[in-house]
Amino acid sequence: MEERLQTVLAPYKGKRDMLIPILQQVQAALGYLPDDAMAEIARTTGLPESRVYAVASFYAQFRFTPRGKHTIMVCRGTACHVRGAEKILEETERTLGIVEGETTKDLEYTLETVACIGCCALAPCIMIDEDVEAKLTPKMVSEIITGRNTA
Amino acid sequence: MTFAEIQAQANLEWEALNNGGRPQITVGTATCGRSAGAMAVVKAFEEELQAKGIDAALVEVGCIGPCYAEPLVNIKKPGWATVSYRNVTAEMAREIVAAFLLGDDPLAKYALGVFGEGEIAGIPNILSTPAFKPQERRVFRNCGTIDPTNINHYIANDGYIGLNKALGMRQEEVVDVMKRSGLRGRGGGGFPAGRKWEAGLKAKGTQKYVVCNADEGDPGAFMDRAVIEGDPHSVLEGMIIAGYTIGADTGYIYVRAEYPLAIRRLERAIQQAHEFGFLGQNILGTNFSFEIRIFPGAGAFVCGESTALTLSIEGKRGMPRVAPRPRTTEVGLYDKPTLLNNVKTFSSAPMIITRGAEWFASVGTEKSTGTAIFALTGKVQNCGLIEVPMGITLRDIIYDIGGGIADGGQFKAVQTGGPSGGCLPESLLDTPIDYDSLDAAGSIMGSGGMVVMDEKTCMVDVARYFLDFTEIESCGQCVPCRLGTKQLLDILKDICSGRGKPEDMDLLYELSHSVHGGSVCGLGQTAANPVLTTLRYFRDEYEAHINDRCCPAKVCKSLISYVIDKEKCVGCTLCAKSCPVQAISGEKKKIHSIDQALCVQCGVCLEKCPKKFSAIACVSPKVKQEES
Amino acid sequence: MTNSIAEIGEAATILAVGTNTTQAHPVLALQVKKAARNGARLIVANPKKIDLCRHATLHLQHRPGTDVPLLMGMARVIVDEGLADMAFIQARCEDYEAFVASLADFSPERVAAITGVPAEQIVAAARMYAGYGPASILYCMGITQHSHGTDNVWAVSNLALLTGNLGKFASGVNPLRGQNNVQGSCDMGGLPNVYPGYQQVNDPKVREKFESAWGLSLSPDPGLTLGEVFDRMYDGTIKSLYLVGENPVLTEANANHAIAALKNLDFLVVQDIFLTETALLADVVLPAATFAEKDGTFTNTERRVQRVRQAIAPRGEAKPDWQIVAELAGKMGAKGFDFSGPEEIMVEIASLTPSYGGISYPRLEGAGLQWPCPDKDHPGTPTLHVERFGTASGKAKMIPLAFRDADELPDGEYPLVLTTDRSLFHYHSGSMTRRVAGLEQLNSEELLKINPRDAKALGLADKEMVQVTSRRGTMTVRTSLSQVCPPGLVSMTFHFAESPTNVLTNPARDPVAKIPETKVCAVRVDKIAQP
Amino acid sequence: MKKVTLTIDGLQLRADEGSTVLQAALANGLYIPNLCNHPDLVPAGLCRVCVVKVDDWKISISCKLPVKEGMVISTEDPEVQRIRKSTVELLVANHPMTCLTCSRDANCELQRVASYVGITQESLKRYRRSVRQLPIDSSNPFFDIDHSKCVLCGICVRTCDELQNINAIDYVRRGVHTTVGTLGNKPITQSCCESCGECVARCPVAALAPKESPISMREVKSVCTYCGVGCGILLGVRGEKVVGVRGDRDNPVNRGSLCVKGRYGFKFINHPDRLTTPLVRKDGVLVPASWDEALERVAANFSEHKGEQFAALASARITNEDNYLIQKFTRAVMQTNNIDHCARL
Repeated sequence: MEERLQTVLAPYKGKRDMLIPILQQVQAALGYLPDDAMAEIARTTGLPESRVYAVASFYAQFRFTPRGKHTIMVCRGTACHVRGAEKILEETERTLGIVEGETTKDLEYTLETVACIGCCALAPCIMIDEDVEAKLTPKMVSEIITGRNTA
Repeated sequence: MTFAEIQAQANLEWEALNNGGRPQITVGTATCGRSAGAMAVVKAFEEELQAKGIDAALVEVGCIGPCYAEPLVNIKKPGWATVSYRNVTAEMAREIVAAFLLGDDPLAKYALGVFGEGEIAGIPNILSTPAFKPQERRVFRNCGTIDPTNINHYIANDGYIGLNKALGMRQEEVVDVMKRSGLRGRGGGGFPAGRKWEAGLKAKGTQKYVVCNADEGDPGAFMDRAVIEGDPHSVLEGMIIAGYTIGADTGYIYVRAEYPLAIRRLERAIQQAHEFGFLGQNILGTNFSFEIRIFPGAGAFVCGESTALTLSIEGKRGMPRVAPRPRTTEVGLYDKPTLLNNVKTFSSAPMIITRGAEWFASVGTEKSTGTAIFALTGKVQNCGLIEVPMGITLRDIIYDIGGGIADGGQFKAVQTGGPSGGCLPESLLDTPIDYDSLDAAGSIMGSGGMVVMDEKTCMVDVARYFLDFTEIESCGQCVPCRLGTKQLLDILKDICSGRGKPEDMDLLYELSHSVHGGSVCGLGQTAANPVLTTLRYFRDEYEAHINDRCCPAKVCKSLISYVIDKEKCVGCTLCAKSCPVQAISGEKKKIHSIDQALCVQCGVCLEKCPKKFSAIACVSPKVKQEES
Repeated sequence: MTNSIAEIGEAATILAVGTNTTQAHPVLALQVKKAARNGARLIVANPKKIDLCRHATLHLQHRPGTDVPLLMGMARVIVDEGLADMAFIQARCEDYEAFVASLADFSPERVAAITGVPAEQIVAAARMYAGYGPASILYCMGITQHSHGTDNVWAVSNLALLTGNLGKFASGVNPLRGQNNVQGSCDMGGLPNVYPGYQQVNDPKVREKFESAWGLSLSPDPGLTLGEVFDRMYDGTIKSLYLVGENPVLTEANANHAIAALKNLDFLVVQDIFLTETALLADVVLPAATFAEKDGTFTNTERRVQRVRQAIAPRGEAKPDWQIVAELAGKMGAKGFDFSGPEEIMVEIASLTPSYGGISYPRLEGAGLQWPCPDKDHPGTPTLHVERFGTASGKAKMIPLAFRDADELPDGEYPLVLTTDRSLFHYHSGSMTRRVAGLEQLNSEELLKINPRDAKALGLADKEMVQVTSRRGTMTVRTSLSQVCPPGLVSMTFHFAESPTNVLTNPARDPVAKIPETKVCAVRVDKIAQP
Repeated sequence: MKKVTLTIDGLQLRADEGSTVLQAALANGLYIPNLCNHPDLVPAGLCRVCVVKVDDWKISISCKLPVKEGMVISTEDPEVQRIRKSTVELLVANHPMTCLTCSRDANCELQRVASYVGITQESLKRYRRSVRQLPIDSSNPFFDIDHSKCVLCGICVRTCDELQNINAIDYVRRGVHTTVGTLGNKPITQSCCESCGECVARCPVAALAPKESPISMREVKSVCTYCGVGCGILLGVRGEKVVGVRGDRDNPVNRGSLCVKGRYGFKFINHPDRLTTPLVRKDGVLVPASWDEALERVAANFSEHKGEQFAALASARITNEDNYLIQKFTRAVMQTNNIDHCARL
């Protein structure tokens, strides 16, 4: 982890205003933002440790616990909501056996909700990593997930 | 190269593509197209053309608009009108190649319509269909028709003419044109763009910035993404013109990290603009230099607020600056004068400069000129992005362009403006779309989300939904927004779960006004709009929830029960098998029953019960155990 | 201090050399940080990466004991680049030419070689200090506790004079006094060579004044300084010692020598509030009252005389020090000690001490007074040397200097340099702070700050007990791996009796100020063999 | 300083140009309720409790509103009152009702504004109560951090930033989940906190509260006994015990600021280890003795060692008067200049 972190941070010595891009790159490299990584970011940029965490914890993108191999994002956009996103989320939680924000024990899936994927016309939909599954019913969700696992 | 030479070159390429005597296949591969399976379609076409040895141009384009028809494929065969195919699958792609490209059968059954010169029997001209007739494609001028990754396509379609022209004008002249065009900020606030540019120009300071707000956070709005994915150069050109006008040397595009494709398209476009001399040092031989940087937003709705957005670029918490404070045009990014506009505002600028203020103002209303873009979604037939002249009524949009309510449902409400907007009822369907009329009705234009709701939508639940959103997205710095949205949400949750109290409606009203009057920023000040408008237009639903513990739309779980109609049930056991909590008992060929104590109201049984029986019903208020 | 504390916050440039301000003077440090926050240039010159560096524009991390070349190097740049304030120098300084001549040896390159500070940083610092006034210099023990501490101080004042940064608002030379009333005890003549107000004991006129005031004859010979006193105790010349509110067993450099000296006395009287490590050696221990139990005055580092007021009665039979002394003098049949209280003592002080001439208790209500305050109408003096300097000629001497390295340098046997500092949470020998449970919890033991690279080379882990040895003694302490110390340098405080740092330190004294070199000595750090 | 005239609730008053409406009002003894305002800090305008109506049309907060000549301010306007009331009601609805056991009871800014805007049990009943449940951080020996009582005025965060420049704490997360915390919400003692207690001293409620806060009967103005800065302090006294220390805001040296030693390091005064009687060595051991006995022994010995056989070491801790007498004693009585002290250490 140390080396990966150092390579990411190398170009940013003293660059306080680059904090958010730095956090994004560190998370991309490590999968999440461990405390000691944030402390290192503070040392590199010259920002107070508390400030680094203050900023990181403000934005939805940043995670402070390890993530699953795959991320399932259930869209909670208005269009999806009026077309039953709640039920989609419940079914997903039921199928994975975890609730929003959690990661499955086998570290396969992390389940999140997102304000809007922007596929409102194809509501309700979820995003598995970069692929969007559109016009879903609860039934389809369980099929998709179980299908991925058996495949 | 001079600009003329650049144009000549681009036109050559464009001509070759369009009238080169070979068929041209364009597939919409923006995010919405992709999620509908466009990439598979592209692949199918590639393979098929290969296999059949057909020489045709296969072009990926942006979003054309009618998402309901995605994946959308246009085929321009020499001598034929361009045919638009809807909901194309890989299978259909192969069929079309065989029938239309090899043979001469355009397969009318798959066609959405034709456009361009010529007609084809049995296929309507798209522009004459009610769905397109009222539309006026300006901001979307290139979306779905050009390859967004190819700058020459943009240039060949009047691209960068505006910039070239502007660089020949005095800064004050550009401001004047923008002012006369009457363009108002497309971010939702509707502040006159020309006046903002003027303020940016007059602001003192050698270092100034231009910032494009592409942090499209409204759930239910995705037109900014469509513009960037389909026509990125129009945004860049607008920003460069703005930079020249106010005297800035750097521009930032703040775009959501959730829009990976949009970011890739922008990066490509910026690189090309550099190669062609539209960005960088001494643009087009003038002494004006300009750079554009992309800033991927890290996910905070409040960063749509200009001061929060600039602070976020500085690497800080996106907490809006507290008024009284100077305008962003005076103290903005890094405390320097900053011109901040929305994607659509910037992409409108080039054509205003190119075609003139009068042309732009020729459509729309007096106070709201030009076109409006909406993401028409929800319970409507034709979901998608639409661009219409300001002043058109909600009814025209929903019933003509939208093709009416989906699944034969009943119209109940239309929500505009996202979480800051409001829900308007049937009685206001003839409200014309413009900033002021929507304000008057208690909603806002906002960033252009338009969600149609039918009788199966619970308005209390909708209010709860939006408050749930604003509570999560509140930055938390000021008390009225942080605790006010929470209190409103807690009350609405109670009402939705049958714990509402008669005095709650007054408290909701009172709090809503305090949150409006007390909050620091626009997010907080408008957070209660969904509550206020639903209270105002759908009070009866609140009363039903509170007084009768009944959810008329049968949405609020705590107030509904699923019951089996003894007369209709044939004991097919499908429901029992599918019930995730084994709440349904009954043997084969015997009437089933639902144990209300176990039922979690997931509705799977209703979904599973064959239509021919439709023995399961959802009722509200809840039924007692023995009744079921 | 030539300036007031509040002026520091207004400086445009601050050079903080040999002061770990946030730890040793936390509230004064607020002014430094305030200035930096408001855009002032803060130059920190310190061998260690101290907390203040977080706020610094520039950190000159020079090798311990090389302050003279560092500061003279800056002076050289200032002269070479024509940044000196010639008008000020002509009007108010002497010996400029001799001083400039001595700069020959201090080219940035040579200084860089000696100090380890890159030449361009020395140039940058010089330009900052000379270029952006008002500029203020802060220094502390890091300058004075050296075998050539006086040279260090001269180097500091040279720099200030050279740029005319003296005798102006927010512009001056500001030594930060370590203890609450160290300024006052000096002012009061708690020194072997001067009476109150720095009046020389060997000046006949002065002596006559005191003889007539006190009604007896006085010795014309300056006495011995602290370190010399211990030497004379050690060799038996001094037989009897009256020791008030001090704990030399922990605070003296080369403590073992100090302890031997104390044990060699015929008679030791210790007057303190606790039974300190030193008091344990006494023949008579006299219980004193704390600051909360008596009236009086303290004089702070900005020369502000302020009232201390009795809040509670002394514990048990404890008495204020002045009262004990008065009663002792009485027992010895002396006259002139029957005071009704501190206020009356201050009347006598004012009558004999020109700089305190205008000071009286009524006038100290409120904000106190900054000396010099010669008469009862004088408002006090926030900034010193505005018109003239306190020399015969009224002009300030610029002093030619040469580089002298520390008395003891690291070698094969003792490869590391040990320097001492202070903890924010403790005070001096800890007799007070270590009896405050909360402070003890926040910092409960001595830690040897050592660079991770050195620790690795020695195979030491963090928080490992190790043995530290110098030519004079040895002690055990826990390590603390930290980037604060550069490789080759280790650092400890001296607050903890159980790990007495000063058994290691070097007593080599500055010839003039007689201050031991507690900031530099050579040590060896050894793993403790696990049984 | 140029003055401007403005009217607040019909009262005409003069205020320094460049000051805010809130400052002007408070300076003229006119209370406008406020929570997140502190004279030492840049106004933040977050609590919204200080809202006023400007020139009968515009709602604004008064803590960031610069005074203007002829300005007319109303703090009693119905709209203002409604916003202010709901805002405070919201705060109270999310605040624990444990005043009786709270160290800030009767000295609490939230209580003050609540009673000022007239919060009643009835009006509160309508609200959904919820108090944040987070563990109390009691890692620091001198103060506790109780997030459930925090009103997020940000005074502590701004104190640690603007005044101390330490930045041990900052806002964490956002929205209703916002708290004040350290990196990873670790205990405060694992941060760079210097325990100066400046935030504790400024907290308007008991979110940051001293572990011990005995009520002192009187305060005595004095000077800190630690470093040479000489901060002005107020010793809180109860009977014959020093029970607390406060920074003296009127003192030009520290303007009320203190460090961890100055604020919390006073317990040595009443420590049981204090010497309470003279001790005299008899047969090799120190045993208690009377003052007479002790002083006579000292006098007897000193009389035999006058001159160069004697030396005195004065102290940098004791008063000027103490030091003066010691050097006078040494020079006049003991007839030597062998006097020094640890000025050099």
